[in-house]
Amino acid sequence: MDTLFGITGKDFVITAYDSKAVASITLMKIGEDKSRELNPHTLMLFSGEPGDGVHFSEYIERNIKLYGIRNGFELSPRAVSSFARRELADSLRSRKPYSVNLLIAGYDVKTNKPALYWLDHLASLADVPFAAHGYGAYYCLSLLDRYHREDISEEEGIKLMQKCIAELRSRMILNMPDFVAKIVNKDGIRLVQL
Amino acid sequence: MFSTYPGQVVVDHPVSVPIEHRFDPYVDNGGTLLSIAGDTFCVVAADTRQSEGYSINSRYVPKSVKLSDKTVISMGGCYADCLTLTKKIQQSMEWYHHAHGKTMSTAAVAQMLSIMLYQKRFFPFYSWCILGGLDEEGKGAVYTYDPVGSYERESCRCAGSASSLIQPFLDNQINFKNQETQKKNLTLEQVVRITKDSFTSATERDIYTGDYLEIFVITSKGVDVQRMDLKKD
Amino acid sequence: MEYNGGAVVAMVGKNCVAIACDKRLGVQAMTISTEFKKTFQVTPKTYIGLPGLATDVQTLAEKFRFKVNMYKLKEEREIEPRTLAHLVSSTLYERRFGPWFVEPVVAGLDKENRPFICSTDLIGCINFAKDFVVSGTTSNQLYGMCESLWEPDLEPEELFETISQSLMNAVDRDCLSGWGAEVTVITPDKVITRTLRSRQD
Amino acid sequence: MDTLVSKYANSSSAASFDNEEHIGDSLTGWDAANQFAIPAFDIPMVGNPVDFLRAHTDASAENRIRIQHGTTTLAFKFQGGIVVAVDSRASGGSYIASQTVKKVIEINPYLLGTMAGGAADCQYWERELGRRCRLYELRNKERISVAAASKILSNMVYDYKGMGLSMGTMITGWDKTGPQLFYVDSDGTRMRGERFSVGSGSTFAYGVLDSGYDYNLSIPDALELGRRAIYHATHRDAYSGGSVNVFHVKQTGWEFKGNFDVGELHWEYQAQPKGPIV
Repeated sequence: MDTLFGITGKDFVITAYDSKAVASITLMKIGEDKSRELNPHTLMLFSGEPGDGVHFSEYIERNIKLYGIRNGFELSPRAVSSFARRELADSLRSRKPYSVNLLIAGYDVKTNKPALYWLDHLASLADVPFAAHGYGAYYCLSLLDRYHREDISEEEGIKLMQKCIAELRSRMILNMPDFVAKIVNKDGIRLVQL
Repeated sequence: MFSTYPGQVVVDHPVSVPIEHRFDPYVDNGGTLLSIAGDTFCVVAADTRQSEGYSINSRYVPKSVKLSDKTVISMGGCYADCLTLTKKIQQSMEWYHHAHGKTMSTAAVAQMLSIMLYQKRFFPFYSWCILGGLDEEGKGAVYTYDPVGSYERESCRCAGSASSLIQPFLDNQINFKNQETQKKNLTLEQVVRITKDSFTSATERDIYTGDYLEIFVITSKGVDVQRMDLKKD
Repeated sequence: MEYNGGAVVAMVGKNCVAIACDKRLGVQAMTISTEFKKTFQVTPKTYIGLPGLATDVQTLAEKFRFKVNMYKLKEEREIEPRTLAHLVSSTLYERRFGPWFVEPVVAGLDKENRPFICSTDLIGCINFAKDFVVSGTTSNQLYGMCESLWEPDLEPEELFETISQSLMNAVDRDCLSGWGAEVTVITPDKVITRTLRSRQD
Repeated sequence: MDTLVSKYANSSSAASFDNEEHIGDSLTGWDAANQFAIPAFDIPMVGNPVDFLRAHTDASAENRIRIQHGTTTLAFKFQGGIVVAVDSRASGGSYIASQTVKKVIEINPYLLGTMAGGAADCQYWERELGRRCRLYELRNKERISVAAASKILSNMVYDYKGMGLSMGTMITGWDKTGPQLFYVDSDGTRMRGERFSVGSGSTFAYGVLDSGYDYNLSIPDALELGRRAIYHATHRDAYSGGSVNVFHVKQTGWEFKGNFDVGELHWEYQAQPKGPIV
């Protein structure tokens, strides 16, 4: 089961995902990208049913990009999350629902605020200061409750993320290989070394 | 009936068991009971309706039994199990009396009941028990049980079919939960009034509760019983 | 209903109504958010409460907002609470064989400022009430509390106290609801919304 | 100890009970030690009693016997002994049956047991353990070791494996060898350890516990870590809550360090600064 993390700070969101691609009991690959850039300031992380994540997030990505091209401005993270939620909710009651858990991390360039949205496979949307998907949530949400503040700096955010991953490595029975971390802030999306 | 001890689960001769389709020895006879401990008294109350599914077997079947001048037991759930259990308690208390020349204290009955319930861990009594009484110091004591004998001393507790309706009200009125006022000791009159209020309210919404309310008041003077009408619909 | 948890209650007072909800969003045992509100303003004097499966809560909130806006454009007036109740009912019944997992509560004042409350089940059977309605995972506890604390002709402040005590003590006996509450009291001249500080476990 | 060993090493043969009988005879009259030496349980007269119990405690049963569940408990060793912290909620389904359960069972002044899983199972067997530990003391004129006590518990419940008992407990205490901590459950697992958390909220407690743990913590810091870990678990886990009970196990025995209502604790912690992310 994949693990996703997202933590908001003063003026950024830091996200991380484990880069494992698994088929049945076999580890197929390390270094799989489980995120998509929806627009310059919005990043989507996905986990869940293999295949569904990629297809759903790319479908959302193309539609958000199309909106940007047509209208000449980008959708806010809030609008993106609302659109993604509705698409997922409609698919839930279709013949073949997507089974994906999502985190949408963004930076709203109009209000200059970071935003993080948690979406589960039933399309329940929650606006949260930090979030996790997968078994990792069971170990790290309490840890984040303990140490997270609204005004943490990027440096502290990276430290907090490292703390979460260290906890997973020490407690989860599954092998936890490399995590990939990305930060979203006013300058856009960038990879960071943990 | 055969018993086991560690390492021996099966009797040494084969047991012939008739072909069984489904052994379901339980029925829920409904009803609600509660007990509240005060400073120098204890109140045990229960409605007297006995029902099975949507029909009422009887409008007056008391759920509470006086065990001694200091102890009252109240039980809900499967009435047959409750009867058996009450008898077992009474019998053990009598033996205790003969063996030791004194009446069993409330705390001792409480511990005994826990063991009796646990004795049937693999074939539980389908019963919710609340034991109310006075402790050695004369203070009110309420002991509550789950069907297999885990028990706890509390200040008030409601069990049975309308327990989820009454319990939050007791938290609020007896333990002053979510209130600014500090917890204070209530008088007997206040406790009896709250008891009556909770049952009249519960009777409105729970079909298994109603007919009559029987309130046992345990004080140092002994056990006093009051009856009150509840709705009969 | 049990998947995400949640509770909603509405009460009638003297020329006023109140509606309250808890704020938990959980995934079974795990609490995800404590800022998940389940009551929504529909018109200046009507609220709808939607406890149930969180995804359907959000979808229906959007759907009702759309339908009410269309109604307003077409009729050039605000929707009456009673009309809204029937709109809710027929919307739910449309999905008779694949229902939305939500049990809505409607509370509001009509055009003569008469209080109106009702609840429906998940396929739209309306239950009109003159005193109070409850819904969600905490309904038993709420029935007990409301039945004991509610009385006729409560003034707005008294109504606020009654509904708050009912909700807080009820959710304190339910694992799946709580983590804060929001209470809205609707009177003819104003709507007061307050957030309650309650147990966080 | 020999009597116990012989009894439990070979309890299925009738001969092993002779020792017990003998002790009983040497005393005058009624002897509780003898009378209750072998717990006996009623078994339903059906082909498969295990299935019977399962059918009636299952969530789908018509007349369901709800056995209380749900918990967060933890215990860890540090330089000053052992900290034990637990929540106090008992839930049957999603209904909160009690917010004031005592989940630390005081076996004797030197031994503590925690309670997770079936409340009755833990209470009964740890009480039985307390009785046996007392008998051991009387027979051997010295206190039982934590290792032996936990082994007795483990052996007792292992006899009933597969019959539906549910117990996850930590046995802690201070004996000749110093502070000791054991995890014992109804599957028969028994292990010595440094740091355990058991129950539905245990993962949340581990998160806080692991990140703040250090063997050299001072006593107040260690007690605070235990309390804090339980509080965070009650916040995130629906089936844990009520209040936090904290105990400290020292050379002189255990000491109760207080009961803290989570309802107030939350706002206390909210008002405090969170401290640095180390």
